[in-house]
Amino acid sequence: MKRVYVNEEWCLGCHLCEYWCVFSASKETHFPFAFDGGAKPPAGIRVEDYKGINFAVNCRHCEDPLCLKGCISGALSRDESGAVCVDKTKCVGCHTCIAMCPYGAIVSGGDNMPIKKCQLCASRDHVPQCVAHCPNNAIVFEEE
Amino acid sequence: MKYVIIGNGVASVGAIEAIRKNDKEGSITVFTDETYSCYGRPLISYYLEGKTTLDKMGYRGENFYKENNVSLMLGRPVTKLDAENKKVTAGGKKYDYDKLLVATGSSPFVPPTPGYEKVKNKFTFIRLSDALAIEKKVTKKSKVLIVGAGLTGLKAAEGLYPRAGKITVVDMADRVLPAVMDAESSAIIQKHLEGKGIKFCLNDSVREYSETAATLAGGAKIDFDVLITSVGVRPNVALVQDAGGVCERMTESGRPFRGIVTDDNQKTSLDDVYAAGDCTLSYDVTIGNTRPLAIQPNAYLQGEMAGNAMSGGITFKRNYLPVNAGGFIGLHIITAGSYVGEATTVRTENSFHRFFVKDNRLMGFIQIGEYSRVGILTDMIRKCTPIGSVDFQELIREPKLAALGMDYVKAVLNK
Amino acid sequence: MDEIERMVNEVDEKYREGNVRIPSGCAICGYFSKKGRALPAIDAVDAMAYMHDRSNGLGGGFAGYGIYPDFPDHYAFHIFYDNEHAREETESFLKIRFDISNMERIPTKKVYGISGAPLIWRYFGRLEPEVKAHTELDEEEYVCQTVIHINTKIKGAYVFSSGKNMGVFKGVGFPEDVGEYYRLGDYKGYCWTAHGRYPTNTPGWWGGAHPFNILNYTIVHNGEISSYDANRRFMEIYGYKCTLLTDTEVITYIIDYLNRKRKLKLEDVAKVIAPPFWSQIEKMEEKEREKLTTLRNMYASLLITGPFSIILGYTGGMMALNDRLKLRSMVAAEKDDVTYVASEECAIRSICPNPDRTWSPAGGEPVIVELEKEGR
Amino acid sequence: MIDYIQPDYEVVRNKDLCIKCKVCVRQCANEVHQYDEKRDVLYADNSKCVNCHRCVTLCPAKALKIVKTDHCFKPSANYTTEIIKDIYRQADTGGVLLSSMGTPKDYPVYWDKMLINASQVTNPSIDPLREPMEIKTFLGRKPETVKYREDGSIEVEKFPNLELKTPIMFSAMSYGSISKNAHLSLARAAEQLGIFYNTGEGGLHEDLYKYSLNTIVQVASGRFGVHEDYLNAGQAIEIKIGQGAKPGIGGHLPGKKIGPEVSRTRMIPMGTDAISPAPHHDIYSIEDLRQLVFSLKEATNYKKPIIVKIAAVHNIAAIASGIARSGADIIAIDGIRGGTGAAPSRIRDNVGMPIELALAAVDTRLRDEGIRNNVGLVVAGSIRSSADVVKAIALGADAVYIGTPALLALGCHLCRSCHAGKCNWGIATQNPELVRRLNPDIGYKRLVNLVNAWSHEIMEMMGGMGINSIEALRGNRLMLRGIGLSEKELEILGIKHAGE
Repeated sequence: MKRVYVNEEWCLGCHLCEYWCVFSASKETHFPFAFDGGAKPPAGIRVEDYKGINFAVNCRHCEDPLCLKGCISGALSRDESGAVCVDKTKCVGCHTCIAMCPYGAIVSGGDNMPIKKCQLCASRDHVPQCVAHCPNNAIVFEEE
Repeated sequence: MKYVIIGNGVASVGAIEAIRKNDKEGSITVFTDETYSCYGRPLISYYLEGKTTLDKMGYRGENFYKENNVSLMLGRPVTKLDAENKKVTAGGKKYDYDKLLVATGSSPFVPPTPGYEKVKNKFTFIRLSDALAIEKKVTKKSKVLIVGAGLTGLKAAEGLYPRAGKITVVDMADRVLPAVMDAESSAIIQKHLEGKGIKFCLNDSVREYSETAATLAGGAKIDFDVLITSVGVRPNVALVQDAGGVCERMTESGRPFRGIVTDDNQKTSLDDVYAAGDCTLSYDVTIGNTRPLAIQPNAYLQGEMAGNAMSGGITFKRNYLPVNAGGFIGLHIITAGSYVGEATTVRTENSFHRFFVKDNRLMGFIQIGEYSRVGILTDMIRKCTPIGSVDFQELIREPKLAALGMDYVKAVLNK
Repeated sequence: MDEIERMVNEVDEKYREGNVRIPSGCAICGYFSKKGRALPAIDAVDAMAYMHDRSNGLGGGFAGYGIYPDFPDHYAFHIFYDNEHAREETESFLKIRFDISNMERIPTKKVYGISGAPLIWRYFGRLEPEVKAHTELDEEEYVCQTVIHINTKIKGAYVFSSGKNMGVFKGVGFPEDVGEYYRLGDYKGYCWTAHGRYPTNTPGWWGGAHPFNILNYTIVHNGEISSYDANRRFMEIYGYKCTLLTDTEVITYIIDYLNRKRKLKLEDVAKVIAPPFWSQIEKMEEKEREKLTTLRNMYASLLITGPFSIILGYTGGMMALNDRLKLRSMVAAEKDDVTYVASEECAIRSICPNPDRTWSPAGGEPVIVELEKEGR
Repeated sequence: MIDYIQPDYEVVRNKDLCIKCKVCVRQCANEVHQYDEKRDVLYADNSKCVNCHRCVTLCPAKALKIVKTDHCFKPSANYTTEIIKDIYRQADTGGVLLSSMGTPKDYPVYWDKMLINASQVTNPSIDPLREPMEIKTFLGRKPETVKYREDGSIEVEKFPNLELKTPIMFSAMSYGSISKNAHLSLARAAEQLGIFYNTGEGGLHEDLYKYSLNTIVQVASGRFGVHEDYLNAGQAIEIKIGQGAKPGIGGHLPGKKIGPEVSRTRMIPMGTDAISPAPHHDIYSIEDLRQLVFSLKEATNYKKPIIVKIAAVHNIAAIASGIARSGADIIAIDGIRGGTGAAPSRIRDNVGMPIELALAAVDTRLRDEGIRNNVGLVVAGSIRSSADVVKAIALGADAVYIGTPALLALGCHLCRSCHAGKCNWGIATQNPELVRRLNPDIGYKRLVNLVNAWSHEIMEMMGGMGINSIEALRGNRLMLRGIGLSEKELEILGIKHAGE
């Protein structure tokens, strides 16, 4: 399976991945529309900034996905490509997955809202948008 | 190979998914007294609340049983287990098995109280059938009495909040969520719920019921239209117990059994009989011993482990721990582990975070309100990560992988 | 000279070889007896007639080897003169530098289709021993310098053949007419090469017709080389003056430079002019690879690209070579001791109906034939 | 003090598009973009903008553009805005004006005044997709004569040559003037392409020794980083006499760019200015050059070709002739439009001559003197495209050096502010935070792409001319025709006018 990997050496902390993630998940066709009001909605990827080191973290689509196994509603499942995806119509926002994910890769979608996570942009594009728009190859999408 | 699974909860699904990874051929038969295919039990409060619907509640897709070639015997409870001859009896018929999984779950405990039998609209709150029955009886004018301020009781309160007129919660304990909160955090939840109009009678219990009222030990009288009892559950161990399987007895709490005893791979003391989920005990890494951990993530993981063990897949010792997450009318909590050792609290305007450290390990935490990436902390508890090896101050400020050290980050994120 | 004729001549002059770069497309043929038998020149004329359509009447010519058995050790100078004045000037220059044993007009006959012929003379000469003793140049270089001097310094004179026991016969017209004009039926030699020309941009000048000659080398060439200026500018480093601006001229100089001056074997000359591709060289066994790499590198600017087929005549041998992509047709054949090469197989079969074998030489693979025994 | 200088550029932010992601704030090392948290407003300080396009390029919403200001002085063709501003600047500081990269002045670009030939009918063009098309190039002195051994093999005098898979090399750019990641990108690209990059006068970082097979090491007047291992680390040694952008003067790398790694590599103390003298103080004449050439040959066992790089100046042909006789194997000539990491503006913009004229003059002179084959000829100084390469080779060059196009491939936007050391693209900077912006994994691929693309185009053009081997193009001036050139220019270039 192709996965998203991180080269922290090259991460610039520009946070563009987060914005492209939001845009990708929004299914909007015009970039700014995904950010109505200017506030950044939660993204499926997050750039860590710690003592001058930056890197992006998103779902590892683990072999042993504790989020999926802990999900109370069955909203999390693997798609054909192996990506762990959320069915937003089934998710009740209980946050058990957030409690279970060892990487902190799942974020709250807000009260009563489905959670957000990386879905490898399965429905939009072949290459995840965070990878496609990383200016410095700090995130790559490669076979294991 | 004939696999038989008793019970239709998520442990059962975990087992089916694991078995089918290893064995595409063997027959799988699932017996259940319920008439629905698997759903997440905690969803029933969300159902009442209107956050989900019956058609969305299926734990797996419509064709799950068909795709996995499983015979699902709905409404067919198993009444007897003959471990010696490897047979189970259901609906008067006997069925052979080669490997059996007992995933019978637990049943609500209703304390014997005078007058309870007189109550017309009385319910427990554990199954979808409970929710569907309650739904019919509750209207905007209903007064609802909930006995039990634990997770189930409060989730019931949340579920009914938009539907009912008045909700009162009674509990013997002096605080809400006594099993998953400490006193200070309990108070935050209680205050929040009281702010929403829910009434609490704590440190008290029902002395006697009439048809539409309860008289409390403290003397108060509470009128209700609908009574929900949710003081706790008892593991369903009878089948295994009767067949001679070892179950752990618990004397001091009054419960006859804490659960079916299994090894790390969920095997019971009976040959070819496995058990998983609420009817069993789990190894709680934060106490270093087994105990009942009736939470859904564990049920799935144990079912999966059992399924692997039954079908020759990979098995290993999992570290389990209590993890609870959920909202109470807009206020979310996530808790994990045990609340032992030194507590550190970080409060902000919108959050209350408390961490428990003992023996250079994070043992547990309580997070209320806003939080992020707490799974990183759960993982530390699960893995017994030494506090000294991480930037703990940063972690409790805001969980991040970098605070666990770049070696770890590279190991998990780099190719 | 009336005004119109003067203007026409001016135009002629403007587009004459040397004033304008002239690439050419043509017909060529050649044949060679390894036993040194005297082959009739008329076969070449006939063969060229078969490829009539490859020429356009603006130039044709022939070169024969072993044709002057009476003067085997004399340089045979064939010279065009525009007028008697040029002849007088040239002859007085020649006489100072050579001991002229014989001089005559080259016999010609009137032929329909051939007009505007210059005065055509030939001289058989040897180096004055005195001169030989005094010059710093070796003999061949001395001859070359003489030719270059006449061609560049004496107006109206043009030496078009200057080897020993060989001669070039060329002019403006179809090659078969040129052959008839020069009465080639009267000549025999062990080797003949011929050329019919299809230039696109010149009125034609007798001196510009082919074969091109320097000393004993003659070249007939069909093609238009795209490396021309790279080759020319390299040759000019070594003192060659490419006055005609033709491909044939520069190819002749390259061969003269590599074979005569640098003493490269002809097969190696072929590998410089039309080397194998690097990709082929890389696959060769080490010795060969090193050799070809060295040659390609050191004589890089002598690589000729663009389409060409050439026949080189030299004393005692003949070499035919195609460009390395074989962008021009060239067929070879053998019958007994005679090797034939021509642009088209029909030309060969017109004079040798049943060859022992015919083949199409690969690009860059020279066909070299030489006299079997002493006879050079 | 009054600041007389008004901003050259204005940042235009389209508020309808801006999503306030602040990537512009985070990415501008010049601190042009600012965010006011209280007002939730993004704003720009135009005076700091160098028009490097980092913000514009990274803005995900495409909400930014940089425009030339229309604020103006009273128009004058004589006292232009640039002249006036330069005078203000010098009146402010009393200093020499510095600039970077190639001159922006409007000197004739002869490449654009020469047209390339193609085959039609009389000979065929060659399709590089179907036929081999050879662009492999050897650089160095060629032997003239061959001796045959008994076994038919040949014996020639051996001279060290550089072998290039395509006649393009990366110009000298020192570690110090550009970042380590830029150097790494160049080195890796050279390796992949089978060509060479050039260390410039900055020594060779230890991490780059592994690219030795594709390295040319430079020895310049400051002798920075020169030691025995260094000399032997490359495949050729280049003696830098001059640079097209600043003929006649040395170099100056400010102390703030001399961090620990640059210091170690250059073998100079940290934080001190690295000043290369104007001349080599051991070369005051052509005989001295010969001594240095042979010293270096001696130091490297006569295994490496020696390149002598000079700036194109008025007497270039005679100078090149002298160098060709000095024992040098390759002459590199850099024209006035060549780039630099820092040069006095007046020098950059006024000294030297266009490379096309220098090349034509040198090639002609070396041929006239019969010594063209004694040296390889490499030209530099604004080779901007494959067409320029083809024209340079047709004029007589063996190969070209490219500097600016290589930097452009790496992300350079020609803001010409290298000397400030705050290159937002991670190229002309030593600030680790900025250097990190140039990931060599990306950089080298872009360079490889660029050179491969040019090579393809070179082959296409060669095929069009009916040439399938680069050596047949070299010096093939008949393949060029001038357009709009004077008789004199045509004469120097040695080409005819179009239509002739």
